[in-house]
Amino acid sequence: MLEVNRVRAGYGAINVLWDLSLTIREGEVTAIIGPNGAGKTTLLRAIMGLIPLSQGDIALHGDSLAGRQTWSIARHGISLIPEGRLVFRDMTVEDNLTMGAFPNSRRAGVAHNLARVYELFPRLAERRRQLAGALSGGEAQMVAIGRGLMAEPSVLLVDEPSLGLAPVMVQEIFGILERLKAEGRTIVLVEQNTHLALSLADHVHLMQAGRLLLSEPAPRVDLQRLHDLYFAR
Amino acid sequence: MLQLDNIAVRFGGLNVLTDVNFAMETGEVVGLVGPNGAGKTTLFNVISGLVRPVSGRVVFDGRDMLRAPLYQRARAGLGRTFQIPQPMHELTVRENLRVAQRFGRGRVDEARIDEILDFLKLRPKAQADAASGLALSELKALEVGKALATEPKLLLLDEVLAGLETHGKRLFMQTLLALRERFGIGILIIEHDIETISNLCQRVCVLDFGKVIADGTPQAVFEDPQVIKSYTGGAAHA
Amino acid sequence: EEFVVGSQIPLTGSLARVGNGMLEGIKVAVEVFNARNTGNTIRLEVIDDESVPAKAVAAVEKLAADKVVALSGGYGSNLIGPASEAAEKAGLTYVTSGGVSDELTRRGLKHFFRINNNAGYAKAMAGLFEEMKLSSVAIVYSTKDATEGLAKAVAADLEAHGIKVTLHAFDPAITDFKPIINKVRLQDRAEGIAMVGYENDYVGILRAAKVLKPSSVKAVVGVWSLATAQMAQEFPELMPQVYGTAMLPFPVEFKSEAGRQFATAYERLYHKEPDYLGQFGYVQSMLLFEAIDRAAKNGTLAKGGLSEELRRTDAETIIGQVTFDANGDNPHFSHRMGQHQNGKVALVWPDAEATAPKQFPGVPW
Amino acid sequence: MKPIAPVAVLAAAYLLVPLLLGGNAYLMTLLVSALIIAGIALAWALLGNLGGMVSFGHAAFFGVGAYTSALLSMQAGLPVLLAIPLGGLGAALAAVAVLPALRLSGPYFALAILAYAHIFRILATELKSLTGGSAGILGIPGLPTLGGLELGSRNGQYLLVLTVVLAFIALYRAIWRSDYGLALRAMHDSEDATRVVGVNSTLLKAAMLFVSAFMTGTIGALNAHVINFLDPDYAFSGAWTIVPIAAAIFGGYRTLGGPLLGAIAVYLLDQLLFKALFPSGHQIILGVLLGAMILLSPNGLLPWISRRLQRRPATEVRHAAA
Amino acid sequence: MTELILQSLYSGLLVGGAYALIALGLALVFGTMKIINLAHGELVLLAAYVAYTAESQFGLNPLASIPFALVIVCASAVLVYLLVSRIRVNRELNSLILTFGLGIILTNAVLIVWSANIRSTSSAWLQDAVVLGPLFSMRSEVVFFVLSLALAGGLWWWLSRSWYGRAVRAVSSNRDAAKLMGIDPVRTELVSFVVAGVLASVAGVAIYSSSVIQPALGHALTIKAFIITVLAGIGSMPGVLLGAVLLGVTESLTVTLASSALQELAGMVLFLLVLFVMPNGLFGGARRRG
Ligand SMILES: Nc1ncnc2c1ncn2[C@@H]1O[C@H](COP(=O)(O)OP(=O)(O)OP(=O)(O)O)[C@@H](O)[C@H]1O
Ligand SMILES: Nc1ncnc2c1ncn2[C@@H]1O[C@H](COP(=O)(O)OP(=O)(O)OP(=O)(O)O)[C@@H](O)[C@H]1O
Ligand SMILES: [Mg+2]
Ligand SMILES: [Mg+2]
Repeated sequence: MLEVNRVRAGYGAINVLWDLSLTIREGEVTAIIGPNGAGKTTLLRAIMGLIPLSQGDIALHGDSLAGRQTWSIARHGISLIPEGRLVFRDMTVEDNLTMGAFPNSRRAGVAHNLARVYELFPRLAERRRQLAGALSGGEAQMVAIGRGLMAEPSVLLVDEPSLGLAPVMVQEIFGILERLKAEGRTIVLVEQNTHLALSLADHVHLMQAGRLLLSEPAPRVDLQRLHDLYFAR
Repeated sequence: MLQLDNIAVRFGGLNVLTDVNFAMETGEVVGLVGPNGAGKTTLFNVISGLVRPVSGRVVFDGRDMLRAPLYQRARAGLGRTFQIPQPMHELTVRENLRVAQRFGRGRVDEARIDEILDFLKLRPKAQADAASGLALSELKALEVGKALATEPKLLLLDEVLAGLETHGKRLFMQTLLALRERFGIGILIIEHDIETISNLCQRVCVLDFGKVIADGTPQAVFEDPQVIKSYTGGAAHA
Repeated sequence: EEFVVGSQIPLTGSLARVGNGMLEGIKVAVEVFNARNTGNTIRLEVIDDESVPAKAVAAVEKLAADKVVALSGGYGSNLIGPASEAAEKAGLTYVTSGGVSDELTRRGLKHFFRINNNAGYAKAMAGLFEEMKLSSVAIVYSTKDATEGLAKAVAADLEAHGIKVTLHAFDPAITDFKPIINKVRLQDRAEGIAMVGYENDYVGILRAAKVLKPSSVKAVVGVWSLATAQMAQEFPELMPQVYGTAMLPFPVEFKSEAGRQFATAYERLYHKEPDYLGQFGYVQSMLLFEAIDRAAKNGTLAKGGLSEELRRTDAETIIGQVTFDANGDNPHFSHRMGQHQNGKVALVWPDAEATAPKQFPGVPW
Repeated sequence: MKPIAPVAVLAAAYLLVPLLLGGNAYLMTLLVSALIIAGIALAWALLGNLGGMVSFGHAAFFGVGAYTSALLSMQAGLPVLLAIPLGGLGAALAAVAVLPALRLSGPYFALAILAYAHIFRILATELKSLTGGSAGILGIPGLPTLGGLELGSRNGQYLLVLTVVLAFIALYRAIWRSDYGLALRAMHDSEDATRVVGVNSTLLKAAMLFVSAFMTGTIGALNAHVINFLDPDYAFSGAWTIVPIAAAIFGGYRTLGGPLLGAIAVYLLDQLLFKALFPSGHQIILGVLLGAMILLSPNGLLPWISRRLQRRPATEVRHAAA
Repeated sequence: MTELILQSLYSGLLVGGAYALIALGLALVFGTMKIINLAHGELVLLAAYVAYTAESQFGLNPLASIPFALVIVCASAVLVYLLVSRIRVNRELNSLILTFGLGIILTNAVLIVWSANIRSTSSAWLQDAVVLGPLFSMRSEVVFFVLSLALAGGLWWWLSRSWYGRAVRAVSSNRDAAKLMGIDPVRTELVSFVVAGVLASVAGVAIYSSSVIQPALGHALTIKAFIITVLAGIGSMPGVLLGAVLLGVTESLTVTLASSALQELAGMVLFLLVLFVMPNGLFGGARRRG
């Protein structure tokens, strides 16, 4: 459903993605892995329209997203849980979560979804009136994840959800992703913890230096080969 | 070399740390773990001087540090990283290290800066602006670089390994241990990856709700039922 | 022969209003003088000093470079001070009515002339109060230079006559005068209020007084810019019975030919009643132009004799008699007091000039 | 820039300008006024670029410097050339009162210092016995004659103010290029990060405040002896804050030469060109110019010019110390 | 003495309401966009002059001229935003000089159109005294105090409860993250400028009705508004109201107990004292460090 076609993108004069093509299938969990600095985050940012494409195209259900503004892409049901948290520091935890349901079509479910997020993260329920800027690193990560869930997206892009979370919480998060997968949502997961990623994924893409090195259904992936590819510089 | 007595920290009505006692020796490598929001970062803030505790004592290298301003603690040999990277935004990566070295250590040594850049694989990014132009992992590396450039006696590392690829983590740990050997520095490290902590540290201290609930060898600590319940969720053996 | 006279004057910035008012009078003077066919004509070169001292100095220097024969203009003691010093350096005669500070005429400048001064205002204001035989007066004044100097002078004068005086200085930025007037009402229980400020201050003070209605007060007296046609028209609610300095009644009635000449020219040019700013600008310029004419005719103008010629002035003008002393001050200057009566302004002090008896006691509320 | 360029500019400023324009008192007065604004603009930019503090109250230092020097030369009878730097010191001393404001950041600091400017103005009005109150001081002694050079003449004033401004640029540049300059720039938006690597940021910021206050005070003192007049409204006028800020940003506040260039460009364009075209509406053109500049070249005039001339990046502050 | 002090407190309260009205629009734009609109005072002044024209030419009561002021001032505010939104680099500082330039243009345009004369309402109804026991005021002061309360409350509700208001805060807090939530930052910012225009309109009419206007006033209004915004703690609307009233009361008490010459001094000293005790203003939240 989401086609990335020969995409080139980067930051100003620095190009990061080099003619990258990949397909994300509906209802599947697609894992994108690769060493640090490979351009995984950059790819997700490009999909969301946060950085412009200098070449190529990205299409959702055949509609081109290139040149579209980020907010309009977001309203189309694609949601990104960003790396590095990107929470609204000057707003309360509850307002942060609520903003996740900003698109008109999502507002009806706010109360219900809020309750669900608080159930998943009781820690946030305790802190609902606190400014997000005062949260601990892990708590802020919970806010970012909870906020992403509030949007009930049809495509969920997740950038390193386990970052900064305690092991119990990591298990929780992957439990949630598991459930979303079972509900039939499309998920794109960027994760350094290959082990965890593979346990959830239907399909795996390995990126390195802005290119796609490997693209395989998860069951066929050989960990050792993956490992070798990782470090083949 | 570091000793914390009865540290208590409150924010508004919230007790973030209560009666924390902790000590470590020169050259020790200690892991600090605990659930999210347990107060680990806050403890680092107390040690480095960003947060003043409502009560307690901070002794480093035999000096009472409680009233010492941030920069004095840094010059005395306390180096720290920030969990959410805080590069010096207006400077390049190299200039970041230069400032740390010039003011934390006292004089500039370009060769050392190059060494640090190489070690952290930041060489290609040396001229890049710190604020924009770095991936998250690179920003974390820069955090470590700044701390190392001050030539600390005690290194406080706050989740610097999170988000690193497995191989990178290993390399990093080896270098840290080498540093400890060479300069006899102590390391206090916050990390959520149990495997890493177990491999790196002789000793682990667990915080939960602002209290120390366990302190001992990794094996002992990670088998403690209370720790399993509140923190690892049984993932220790994963 | 045509002579160029310069005018350095604030047309924008904080003094824009008064500057423009004075300029109107200066322009009328040019009209009237040129219509006289004396053989000499005047052309005016105006530079806006933007209410900034450095720009006032630059303006004078520009005018000097453009070979003007003299300067008529300036407003605000802080602009006139440096500007007239620059004029002195350039050997240019500088005539003004825009700054009443005593300092200006204490500097011993050879080429500086002023037709009005603080003392003349103080004399009029204090004279009116003394005539009313009030026992106590509250002086409410702005901490600006001109107003403060005047307030102190009036206070001294009144106290010398045994009138009890309380002083209330206020910062020029303030807009709510109720707390001050309430002090006048409850603490001072003064019989008269003297306002020394500018239009916006008067409006604020009168509004506060109308709200609080201090019962002890029998008269409210202000100074410049108050007993004017404009105030009568714009604030008809606030003005009844209020006194202020005024050279002319409104509607204007001129007894003298010179006055009528001025009024007709003014109305032809600006389609409105002349006001006091215009009058002063007119008088200062007219005296200057006449001196230029005289100097040109007896050949001293080119030799720098204009200032001496001007110093010989002894004229009866629409603001009274004008002569200049060694410092360029006009010792005869004495203001008159007007009172708003039924939408008009009547002259009520001194008796010799009065056009109507004063309505006393009387307040706007 | 090639070394030849600054030398040429200097030669033009010191020789060509007095030779060609020296006879025109009006032009020289405008130039002196522009240089006065340039001096404040420079001090403001220094505090912003190095101290990381945007100030909306430099009039405070300007006024204190002016009053200090005027009073010292008139009442204590000090020679004017000695009183002027003492005026700068007086302003630096006044900056001691501002020290508590260093705890504040961003707009909180900017406005706190504005409050100081107001307070100083009111004090100058109220302390009548010392300052003459709102009547101000007339007849402040002008600049003396030094070794045959008549500093009090328009040309002399121009040369003296120019020299002072250039000296300030040199000082600014020296600080900027030092490791302290690096540390100071490092503090922007990341003060804690800088302090945990051993930088005593409070001390450095205080030092920049003193330097900036000294510069502004010196300029204020110079202006007092040029215009020979002071009163509280004038000495502490908001114009001494806002016009230099506009000039600095216009010229390129992140460059060493930008504030100077901006002040001269804005002031001369406004007074010579716009005013001649529209005697009383010229400020509107100035407004349009300021706005257009920001939209067309957000980094300011100097970076724009050097881009045009050399097709190379301007000597912007952030790269200068590399 | 008690009567004096009571009146003084009451006067200060009402003046504070007027201050708040002037400050709200600036506080909104500054709090939500980090843009200091140095032309805000001029927008307020523009509204005041619209009210003047409506009254002097068409005999409209100033209150009835608010709709006209709204149209003109909001259009101007939109224009200001469209220009400001074109700034790509260093928006916080560059918007300062851009809006300063716009302020100069507006001031001089006002001077040309309406001349330098002072203006104020001649409506007797607005100037009438309202007496509550020992407390005196002009009717306009009371009317606009109530309006000020209502607007501050409404603004607070809008920012903290409505979707759009929250979006405004989200954009200011983190533009990229806001875009990811489906928020169009340009539209939201435009909306806050329009709201600021509405506030400026009411403020302008209030000033015209209670005190005196003249072309050079705009700049002073901006500074006052700015000081109150910062005193409040940036972004806090209840703070604006409280800060403004605190300032108003301090000033009037200074007049009553000391001298009115010291009123500005007292205001500034209060401002500094508050900041030294609360470096982030009355309602500004402290940030977490580390
Ligand atoms: N300035 C502050 N104001 C209010 N609460 C704060 C502040 N700083 C920290 N806290 C709270 O204190 C608690 C401890 O925070 P801390 O950052 O120390 O946790 P942590 O153990 O480092 O967690 P993590 O593993 O998620 O990083 C958190 O719940 C946080 O919300
Ligand atoms: N804002 C930026 N400007 C310039 N270059 C950038 C910027 N952000 C990232 N880069 C560079 O782009 C490359 C890819 O970065 P990206 O963040 O996409 O990597 P990643 O695969 O997500 O890595 P990580 O595992 O560290 O998150 C890196 O070399 C990085 O230095
Ligand atoms: Mg990434
Ligand atoms: Mg933490």
